[in-house]
Amino acid sequence: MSDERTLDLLEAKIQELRELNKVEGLDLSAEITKLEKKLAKMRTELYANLADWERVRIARNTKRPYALDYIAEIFSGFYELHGDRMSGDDRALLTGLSELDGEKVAVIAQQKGRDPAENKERYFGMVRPQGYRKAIRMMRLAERFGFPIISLIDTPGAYPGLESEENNIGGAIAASINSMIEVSVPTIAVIIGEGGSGGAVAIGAADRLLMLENAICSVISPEGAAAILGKSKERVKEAAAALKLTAPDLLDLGVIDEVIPEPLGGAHKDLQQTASALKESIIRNLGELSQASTDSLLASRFERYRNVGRYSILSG
Amino acid sequence: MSDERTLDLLEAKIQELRELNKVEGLDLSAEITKLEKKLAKMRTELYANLADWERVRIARNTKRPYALDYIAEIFSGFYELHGDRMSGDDRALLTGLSELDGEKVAVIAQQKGRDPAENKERYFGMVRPQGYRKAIRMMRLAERFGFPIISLIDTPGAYPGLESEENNIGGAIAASINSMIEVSVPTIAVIIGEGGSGGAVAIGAADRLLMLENAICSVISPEGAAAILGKSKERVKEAAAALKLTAPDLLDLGVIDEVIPEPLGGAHKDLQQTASALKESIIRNLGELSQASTDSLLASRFERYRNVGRYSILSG
Amino acid sequence: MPIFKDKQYFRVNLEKEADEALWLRCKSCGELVFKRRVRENNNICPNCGEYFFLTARERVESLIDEETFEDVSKPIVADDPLGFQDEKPYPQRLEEAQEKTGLPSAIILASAKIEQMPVVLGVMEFQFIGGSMGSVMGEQICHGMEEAIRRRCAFILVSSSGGARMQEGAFALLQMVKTTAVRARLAEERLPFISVMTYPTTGGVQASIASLGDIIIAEKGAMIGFAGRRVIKETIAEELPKNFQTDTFAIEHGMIDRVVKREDLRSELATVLRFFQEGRDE
Amino acid sequence: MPIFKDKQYFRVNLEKEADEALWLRCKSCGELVFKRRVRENNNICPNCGEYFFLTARERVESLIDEETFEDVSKPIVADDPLGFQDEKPYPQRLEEAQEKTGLPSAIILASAKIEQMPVVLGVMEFQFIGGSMGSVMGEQICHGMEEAIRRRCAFILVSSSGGARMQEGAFALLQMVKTTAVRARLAEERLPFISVMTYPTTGGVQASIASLGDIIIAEKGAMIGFAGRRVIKETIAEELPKNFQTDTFAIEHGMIDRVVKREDLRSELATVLRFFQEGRDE
Ligand SMILES: [Zn+2]
Ligand SMILES: [Zn+2]
Repeated sequence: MSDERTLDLLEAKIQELRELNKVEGLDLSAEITKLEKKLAKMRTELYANLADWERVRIARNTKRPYALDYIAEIFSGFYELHGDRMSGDDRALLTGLSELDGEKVAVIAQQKGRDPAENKERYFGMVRPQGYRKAIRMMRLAERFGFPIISLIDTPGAYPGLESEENNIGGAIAASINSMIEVSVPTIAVIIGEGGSGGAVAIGAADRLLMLENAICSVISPEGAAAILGKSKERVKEAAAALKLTAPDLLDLGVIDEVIPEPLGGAHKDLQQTASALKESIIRNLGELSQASTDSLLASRFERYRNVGRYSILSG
Repeated sequence: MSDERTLDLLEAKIQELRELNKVEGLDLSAEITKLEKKLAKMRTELYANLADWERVRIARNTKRPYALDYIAEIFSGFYELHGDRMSGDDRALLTGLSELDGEKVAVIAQQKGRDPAENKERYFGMVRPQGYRKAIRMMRLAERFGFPIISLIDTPGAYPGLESEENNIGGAIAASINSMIEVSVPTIAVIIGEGGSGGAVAIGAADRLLMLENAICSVISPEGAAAILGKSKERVKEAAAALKLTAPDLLDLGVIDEVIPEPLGGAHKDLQQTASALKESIIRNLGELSQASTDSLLASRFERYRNVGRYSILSG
Repeated sequence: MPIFKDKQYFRVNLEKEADEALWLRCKSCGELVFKRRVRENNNICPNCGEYFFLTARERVESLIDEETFEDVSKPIVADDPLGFQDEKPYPQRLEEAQEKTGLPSAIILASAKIEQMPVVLGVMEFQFIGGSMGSVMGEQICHGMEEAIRRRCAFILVSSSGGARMQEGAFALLQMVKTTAVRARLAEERLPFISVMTYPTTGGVQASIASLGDIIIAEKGAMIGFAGRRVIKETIAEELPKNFQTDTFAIEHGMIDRVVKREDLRSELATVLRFFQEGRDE
Repeated sequence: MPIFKDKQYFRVNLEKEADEALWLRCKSCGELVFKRRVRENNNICPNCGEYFFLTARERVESLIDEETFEDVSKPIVADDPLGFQDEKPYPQRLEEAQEKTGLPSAIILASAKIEQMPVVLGVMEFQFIGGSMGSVMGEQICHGMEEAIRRRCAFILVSSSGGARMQEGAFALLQMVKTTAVRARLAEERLPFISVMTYPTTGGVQASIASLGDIIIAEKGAMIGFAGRRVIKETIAEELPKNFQTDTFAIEHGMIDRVVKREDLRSELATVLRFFQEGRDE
């Protein structure tokens, strides 16, 4: 079975043919159409059968659109607000004000880097305590002014390091979850790439939890899970499957509310199309949430999380 | 005019005479009584005429009782609660739960060190951002459980250093003032030693502001004020007088509510007596505050601070 | 625990099984010590003071007033919503943990008294799949807090957990939110939540409910932190300080209120409870 | 300002006095530059981009829509409650500052519009005793916030201050509390407070009202911090980083939201105001 790289090569060839086709007297249209169809078919095959591990790879693909890419497509302007007012400005978690479909919103977004320099700055999207404390500040600001909160999740997890532990990363995540629970405005969280464990949950405890089709969300990375068992590549794939970390799986399990479709091959194949589906979903969900009074919004949120989990009742 | 050291020497001599007096057949009682009277008179003269600068010296006297000394005398138990839940545990600002006259209270107290090691640990009573953030946490806890807040102020000021600025000491003070203003339980602040500028105000914005007789409170240290002008010793004393930083001055100005008397020579001459006066004052003030509903408590607090200041209205 | 083997509804009680061995050898000082004396001494070596591991039952016993134990847990056991299998299927792993610990899940939930003061008390059992938090533990913690609200008393949670339970995937992760949501209700009711962190309190448990105590007490020797040492070393080659993620590290970095010796924990809890017990207008 | 010399009640207006000199020499690039061009360019050197000092009047002018200025300050001037004297009596110092700046106090308080949006705007004048906050400034800031509440608009405070005014002692110190108390009212009313920090925003101003903005914007080149460099060096012999207490230091350490060039400040404020202006249910 062909892999993504092969398909990309084929696509490039087709593009070359298209260029050639512009030369007068040379008509390759029929051949090009055939090739295009073939490519489309191969792509469908490849991605329709995507194993969970492949989804992990797509979710982590460095070509995949990141939060700022969607923000640029979906929102009108992003007025970034920096800093936790206490000690730092985490570049892996951005906060700001923006406008969506004419409505003012507060945005909390995890952001990975595109190149080594940016990844150094953004810690590969791994959030430190300062990031979660900035998020909490944003939640309070949003609450004060009645801005709904949109949070875009894309992190391998909270940053595991000495500095993080010294600044009580666990306590910061707990406080962030607590703020998400208490904030009296509508909240929508979208997992756009990686939803890595506690680092994702911290800003994911929303009224609606949406997921892009190829995003993943897991309590532990497949590598981490595999490491507990053994370390072979196969085990990583097994773990990826066992963890039920894909969007369709999580929808089946009732953990998320909606899967937002991506183009074949993943969001990076067509940012506009993905962003447009994402935008539609956010607006629709926000519209529904905005109907509710604050009291019923908070009551529904409580019910949602009070009841999450699966267990069996023992017969007495 | 004799200084404190001379008087201490005389007192020691009298004590020696008292010991000698125990020897059978030797009756020095009359002489001792005379000397005692003389000492008392000299002490009265010395301290009754205390210049402002001498008050500064008493307020900073390393024999002066510190917060923990009063806490041990006044409260039944002090259950210290550590840490700001974010990055550190400032040892110059302590927080805890305690009991005063049968009522549970929250205590926030600035604490200096007695010896070099303790002073290193406590930064000579200079509070860092972590200290003010711990204070804020305590205020929230007190509010949740309805504990009145007693804050004991004794600091040369917030700690001026790189680490402090990196952790936004100014922002932490501002946030602490804000919490003091918003907290919905009765609050009493007592300046027991040095009330140094913003570092004191941070936990001083209370419903009642009390001061020990020889405590000081100033926007700038006399040394700092003198430095602006020149650096001679005389200038420091002048500055101390000009700044109106003593308890009687501040009572005259209407800035504080009450001066708590100290024994002649200062609180260190009789901890029990000072503590007992302090205790009486706190209990009485707390009793008055406890009469009010939360709404009227907050309204009075607002009025108090809304109206603080002195200015002239221009004729139109 | 024969009832349990039938997977019938059962209640935890604190009656001890007969101890076969009379003596055990302390790993720390190497001395042979009389097992009963160790038990009576909170599992602390009477010779060198080393803390032996406390089971959840033993922990409960060490904290509460005699004969005040009442199991108030919900009669529930874990599901296998993911159909999770690693070297063995999750249901088998659960069964083995149940056999080993005699508990239906990784937490005991009790109503009891501490120095005559009523509490609802949750205690995690580390030997039950690393004390990991899955749907059952999350539900029991919430149920415990709601029980505390009904009884107008404090809720105490003694954590001993490696974090979220991998085998329950996203459901485990969301217990962080669930417990936080109910914890907010307890706060609204102005009832105290005392979090006790013991060895180890890490991962998703430290990053949610355990860090949200009104008062957070760590047992001496506790390990407290979010990420595991291994993960940190793999992610970033950093030299970690000697006391990394210990009780002293936690107190120095402002994460907890107090560090308390095991032998003092009961009286410490009583002290805290008294602050919230009396003189309140509820 | 003849009215002022009589200590009569007066209002600030933005009409400029005639400029005697046509040219000035830029201290940064050494070029002679046409003074009017500098003025029209927000006091930025048209040759090298160096920021010259902006007076409070010039600052107001640079930010608001033309002909929307209305002085809304209270007709008050400073008292001398301490009878303070150093090399000169405080009243004399005040008078000299008033002469020098043409202002009754260290703050201008105006109602105005920024890109058509109404605001109440306070701007500190550093040349008036170091922009220090005494009773008058505290009262004007509070009055400004209350005026914003009455007008249902945003409050903007442009800080340029060395801190609390020594000459007013404890009264100055308590302005930190006073402004914070009224700021809480503004928050209850859900009206935005935008704090703009310029060179310098330090001491008691930075440690109170200026740090309590919903949004905190620093002008490029601002100095932001609590303790002065001298005090820090005297207290502890510490090597201070090059960018200590600069705008970049403040943003790196999470103290502020944004750093904005002087020439962009007006449009930046408009952007912020628009977020709070429209689409709200007030
Ligand atoms: Zn031993
Ligand atoms: Zn120039």
